Amino acid sequence: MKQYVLQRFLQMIVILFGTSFIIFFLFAMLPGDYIDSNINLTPQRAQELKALYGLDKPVLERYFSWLGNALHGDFGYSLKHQEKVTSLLNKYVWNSFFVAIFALLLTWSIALVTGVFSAIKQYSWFDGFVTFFVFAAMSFPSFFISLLFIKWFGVDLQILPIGGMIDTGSDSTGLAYLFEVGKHMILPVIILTLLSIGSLTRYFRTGMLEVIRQDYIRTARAKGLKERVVIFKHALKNAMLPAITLLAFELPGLFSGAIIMEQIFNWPGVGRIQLESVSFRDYPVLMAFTMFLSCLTIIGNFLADVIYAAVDPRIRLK
Amino acid sequence: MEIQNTTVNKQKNKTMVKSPSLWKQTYRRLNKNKLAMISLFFLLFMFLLSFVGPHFSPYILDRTNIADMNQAPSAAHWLGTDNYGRDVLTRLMMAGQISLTIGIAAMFLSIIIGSLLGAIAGFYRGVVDMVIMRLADILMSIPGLPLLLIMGAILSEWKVPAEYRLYIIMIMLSFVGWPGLARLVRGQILSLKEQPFMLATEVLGLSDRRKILHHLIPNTVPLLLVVATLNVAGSILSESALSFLGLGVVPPTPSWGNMMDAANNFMDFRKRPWLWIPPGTAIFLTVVSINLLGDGLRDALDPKMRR
Amino acid sequence: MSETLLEVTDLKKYYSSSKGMFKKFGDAVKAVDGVSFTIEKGEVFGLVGESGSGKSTIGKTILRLHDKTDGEVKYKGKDVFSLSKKELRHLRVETQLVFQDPFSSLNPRIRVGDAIGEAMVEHGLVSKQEVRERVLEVMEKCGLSPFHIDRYPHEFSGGQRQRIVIARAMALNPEFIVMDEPVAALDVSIQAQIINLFSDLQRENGLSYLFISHDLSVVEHLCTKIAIMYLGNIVEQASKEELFKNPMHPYTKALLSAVPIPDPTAKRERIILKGDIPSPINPPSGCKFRTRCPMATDLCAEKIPDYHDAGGGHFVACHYV
Amino acid sequence: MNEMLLEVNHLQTHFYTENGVVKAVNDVSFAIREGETVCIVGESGCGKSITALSLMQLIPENGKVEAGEIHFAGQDLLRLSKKDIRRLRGNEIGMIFQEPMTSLNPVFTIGEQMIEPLQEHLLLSKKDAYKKAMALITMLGIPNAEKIVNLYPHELSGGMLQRIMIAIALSCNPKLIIADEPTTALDVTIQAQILDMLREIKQEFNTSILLITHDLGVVAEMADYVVVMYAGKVVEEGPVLELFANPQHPYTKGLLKAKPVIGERKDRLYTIAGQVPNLVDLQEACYFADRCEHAMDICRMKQPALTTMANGQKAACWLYEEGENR
Repeated sequence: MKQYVLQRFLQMIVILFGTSFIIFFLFAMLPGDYIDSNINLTPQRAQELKALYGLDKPVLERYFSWLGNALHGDFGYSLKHQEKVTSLLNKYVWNSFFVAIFALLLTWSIALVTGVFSAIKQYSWFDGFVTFFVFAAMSFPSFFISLLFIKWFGVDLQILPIGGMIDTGSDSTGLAYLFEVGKHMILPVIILTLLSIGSLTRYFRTGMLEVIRQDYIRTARAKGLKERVVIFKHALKNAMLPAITLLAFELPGLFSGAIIMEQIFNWPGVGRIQLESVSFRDYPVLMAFTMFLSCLTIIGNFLADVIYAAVDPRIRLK
Repeated sequence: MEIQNTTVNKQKNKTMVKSPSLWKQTYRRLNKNKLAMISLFFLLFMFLLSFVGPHFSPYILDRTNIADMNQAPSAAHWLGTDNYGRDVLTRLMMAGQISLTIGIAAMFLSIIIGSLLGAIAGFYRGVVDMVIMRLADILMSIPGLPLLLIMGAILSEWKVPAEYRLYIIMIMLSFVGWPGLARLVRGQILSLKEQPFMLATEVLGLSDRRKILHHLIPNTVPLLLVVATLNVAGSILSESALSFLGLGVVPPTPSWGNMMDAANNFMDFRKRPWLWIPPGTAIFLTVVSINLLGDGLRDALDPKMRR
Repeated sequence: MSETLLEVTDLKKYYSSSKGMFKKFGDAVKAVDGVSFTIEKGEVFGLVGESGSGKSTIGKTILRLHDKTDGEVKYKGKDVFSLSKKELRHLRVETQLVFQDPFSSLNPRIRVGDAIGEAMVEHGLVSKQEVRERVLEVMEKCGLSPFHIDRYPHEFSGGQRQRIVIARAMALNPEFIVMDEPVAALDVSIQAQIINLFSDLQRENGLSYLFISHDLSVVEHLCTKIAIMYLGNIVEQASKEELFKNPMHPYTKALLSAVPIPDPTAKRERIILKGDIPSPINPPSGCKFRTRCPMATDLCAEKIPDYHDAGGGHFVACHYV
Repeated sequence: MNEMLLEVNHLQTHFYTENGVVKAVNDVSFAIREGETVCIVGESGCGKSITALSLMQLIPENGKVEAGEIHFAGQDLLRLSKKDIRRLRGNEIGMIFQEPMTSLNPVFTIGEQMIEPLQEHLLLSKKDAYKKAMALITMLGIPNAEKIVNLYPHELSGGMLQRIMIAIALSCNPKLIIADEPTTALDVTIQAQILDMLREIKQEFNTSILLITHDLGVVAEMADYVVVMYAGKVVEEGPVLELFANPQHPYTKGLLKAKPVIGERKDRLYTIAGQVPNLVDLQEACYFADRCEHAMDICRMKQPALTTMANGQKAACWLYEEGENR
């Protein structure tokens, strides 16, 4: 078991470096940079600035210098916001995190309940409804559903605020502030939940269906256990084991911010910063942020394997 | 010496009839699935609407005419007109052409790259397998949308003319799509190679070429077909998201995605829903039909594949 | 004396059980741990053993379906593991393998006729035009009706599929067939049909079989020479009459007494072995059977019994016999 | 003779598949007395396992017990409420299945799975249940029970797991044990151990056993009374000695002759031609007609009833319809 973890850890390191190289290489392909987009600079002033930021050195060299300071925690300097990238991200990432964590909790609880029950009551009207709902949720373009919800709840019914984190111009603090942000968060959370609930429900449903057909479920029934115990103790634990690893895959999603949702709701999250830095060609931010997300994904994969090995006795004791 | 079906059964004794090809049997099973058939017909309708529809529409795509700007849906303009006076329905049909073509083209590219690399990794194992799979791991660890954003930015940097932009978007989508596919195909090849009937091809002394063409690929095609269908749905969604953010298909070429950014200015959004609701609905209905068709196809092809 | 078709000397096959980069050889699974036997032309050699005895591994290794760890396999005097590519192709025509599970040994997506005829065309034994003719002929010989030729495997029962697998092997008219538990998955009435088919084919074409099974009653009916295996080694080997009339190794005796006889009146001295089959990763020291053997002594734990001829070609590996 | 424990009359269990209704169990009747071992023998697809599962009403999703009565200790199981049937399972009737490796839940320890019926039916506390479980394990001849109780199923061998299944089935001292091909997946020497254990249990607890198998050797070793099934119907039944000495139905005769037996030298095995008919929409006929040497016209038109012979054996065959003994 320890040997498996070690091996996976080494693999993770290799992938981390590979990813960082490819991301950096992608950026190097971008002709021009923040300085070029600033047209009122004289050519040779621009040249000086580039030298200052080391943008004129060959790609490989720039990669290693970037890697060098990245390992020391210095991810470069946001040219647009004139502040360190890490502090910039730190300011905005938590706004995205709150929405994402609520959406995660909502998605997982609903998906678990609907998935499990639609598997138990297969071919019932409930199962039919859930299957239809799953297909619809998986097929909705994220921006379309956001716009529709804003139209229905924000514009037509006017019961929910539709933009920003707080009402424009309000300076409420403490509890009132929290309450206000909560109101503003309702629509984004619902939309994020709807977007991710489809595949997760289907995953739980298929998992349960497969487990219910196993021999040990028949043995449990043959032992005279209550149907409730058979389903929620024997079947559920087996169906949930692989699901735990899925939790680890959600890790990047918590911090990546929903770019489109934040754009439509102009929610001051890290997703908008990302979009903004694309149009302003503020590459250090984009570079650092994409690298940050990739690391989270890789760590997520690694955690998923380790958790699964620890949780499933068949692997843990090998 | 041996009767296929004993007289005890009511079924008549099948003589020299050639049993229908597996594909016919699959189609027959698919036919029984009403939902999948409805989706199939809807998709055909969408194709006709997008590729044939524009010829029947009285309005030429790009001709702006300020006179009838921003008209609500009327007899003349079934879906009204936009703020350049262009007929929304015609633009919707043209946009359909673009979005569907990109979706399918991106799928084909991903399938070709993915299954080729997956098959090579799965069949020849060793270093080749390690390299391809690590590359796939790396690409899959870069989150999809940010990667597309970056590539979209590269596109606008290089000031790529509109029509070439389409092809590059296809390449971008397949660049993000192929790793997942390669891993699926590799997994399928590995599990097939463990099957006794593949061991039999070794015992019979069949050549590698024959093993791959006659035994491995026919058994991988069902999975590929289902994955391809679902991949088209994914590509359409990604393309429309990119275009909505202005990084995918850029006006004047219409795409369901960029038609939606009409909703970005508040006036159009509140007053003229016919500008952005039809393209959104078109994407949704097309994608839902593709997903339903893909699911129906999976059951029809191989009931065991019910993942 | 008929000429020797196959000669296996001290064959070993170890699997390393630890996956991943740090392959250690210490805890290797000793699936086959030094096995020797010969098969004459026209003989049916029975290889009997319980799960984990390594009998299937031997079957696959002598056909060079995977590599060996040690020892030597000679087919018609030539070492199988040093054949050139061309010679190996020729070996593939002469030797065939029949599997245990009829449901997974046929490619589900090609018609039965193609499955049988494919190898013939590939090896150039017959032209594309006559292949259908030749396939019908082989199918007839294996008890399949002509109108089965264009059907798909999923349209057949287990017994019929096994006939198709046999027809596929017979199509190249081989001389030597390895059968890995060919009838274990079939019901008794179908099993009898297939066993009779094996005897007919052997008689008509002068075939030689390596018949691998865990069912002693089937082996007694079909085989001319029988070897009993336990945890990677042959513990006893003799002609059929000799082995059943005068079993010497305690494991063989226990095996014979454990097979249920369909006669309620049969009174038999019953030897019930205690304990389970040990794990092949670290088998017991000395004689591997000592942990379950009713007459095991300290000597058995110290020294590995040597595999000696107890008279008239009746080989046995036990200190006390 | 001790009185009747279980009586099954005209049991019908049907399955609803895409290509039609499959009459897996088609009007099956038999009885089990106290302390008696009854063997249902037949080839795959003859409905023997479905019969056993019907008794416990553990039929898979697309199946249903259509008709018939199952009298067990004075009550008809088919008329019992769901709760009562559940209280009976694992308590008065214990069950053992064919695949020990998959019959136990891989993510719970052996102990956790053994105490469940004890707590459910005998209302024992966790501590007492564990003590009883360990006692059961030791009683069945498995060493160091305290260690076994904390192991997971994948850490034990097939033979060991099957003994645990027997321990679970025995835990509430049931009147009847149903064993569905308990040794088919095991090696011959391990099978001998398990069969030996079942015989001891019968001696010690006077438990009746319903043994489902396809192996006539196992039937000869274990059975007091034998029921032979073919394509969902009972074709012959009778005490074990008479049935083996003088089989009546051509199918039983065929089975006995087709199986190679150690010591009996034959150069060609007797074979029953053809194969089991497709169970979907079967005609009114004797289902064995096409494979039977003595098939007469009547066999292809009408289904023979189960007639009782002079010595108490029963067979469903037109050869014996008039009651004389061929």
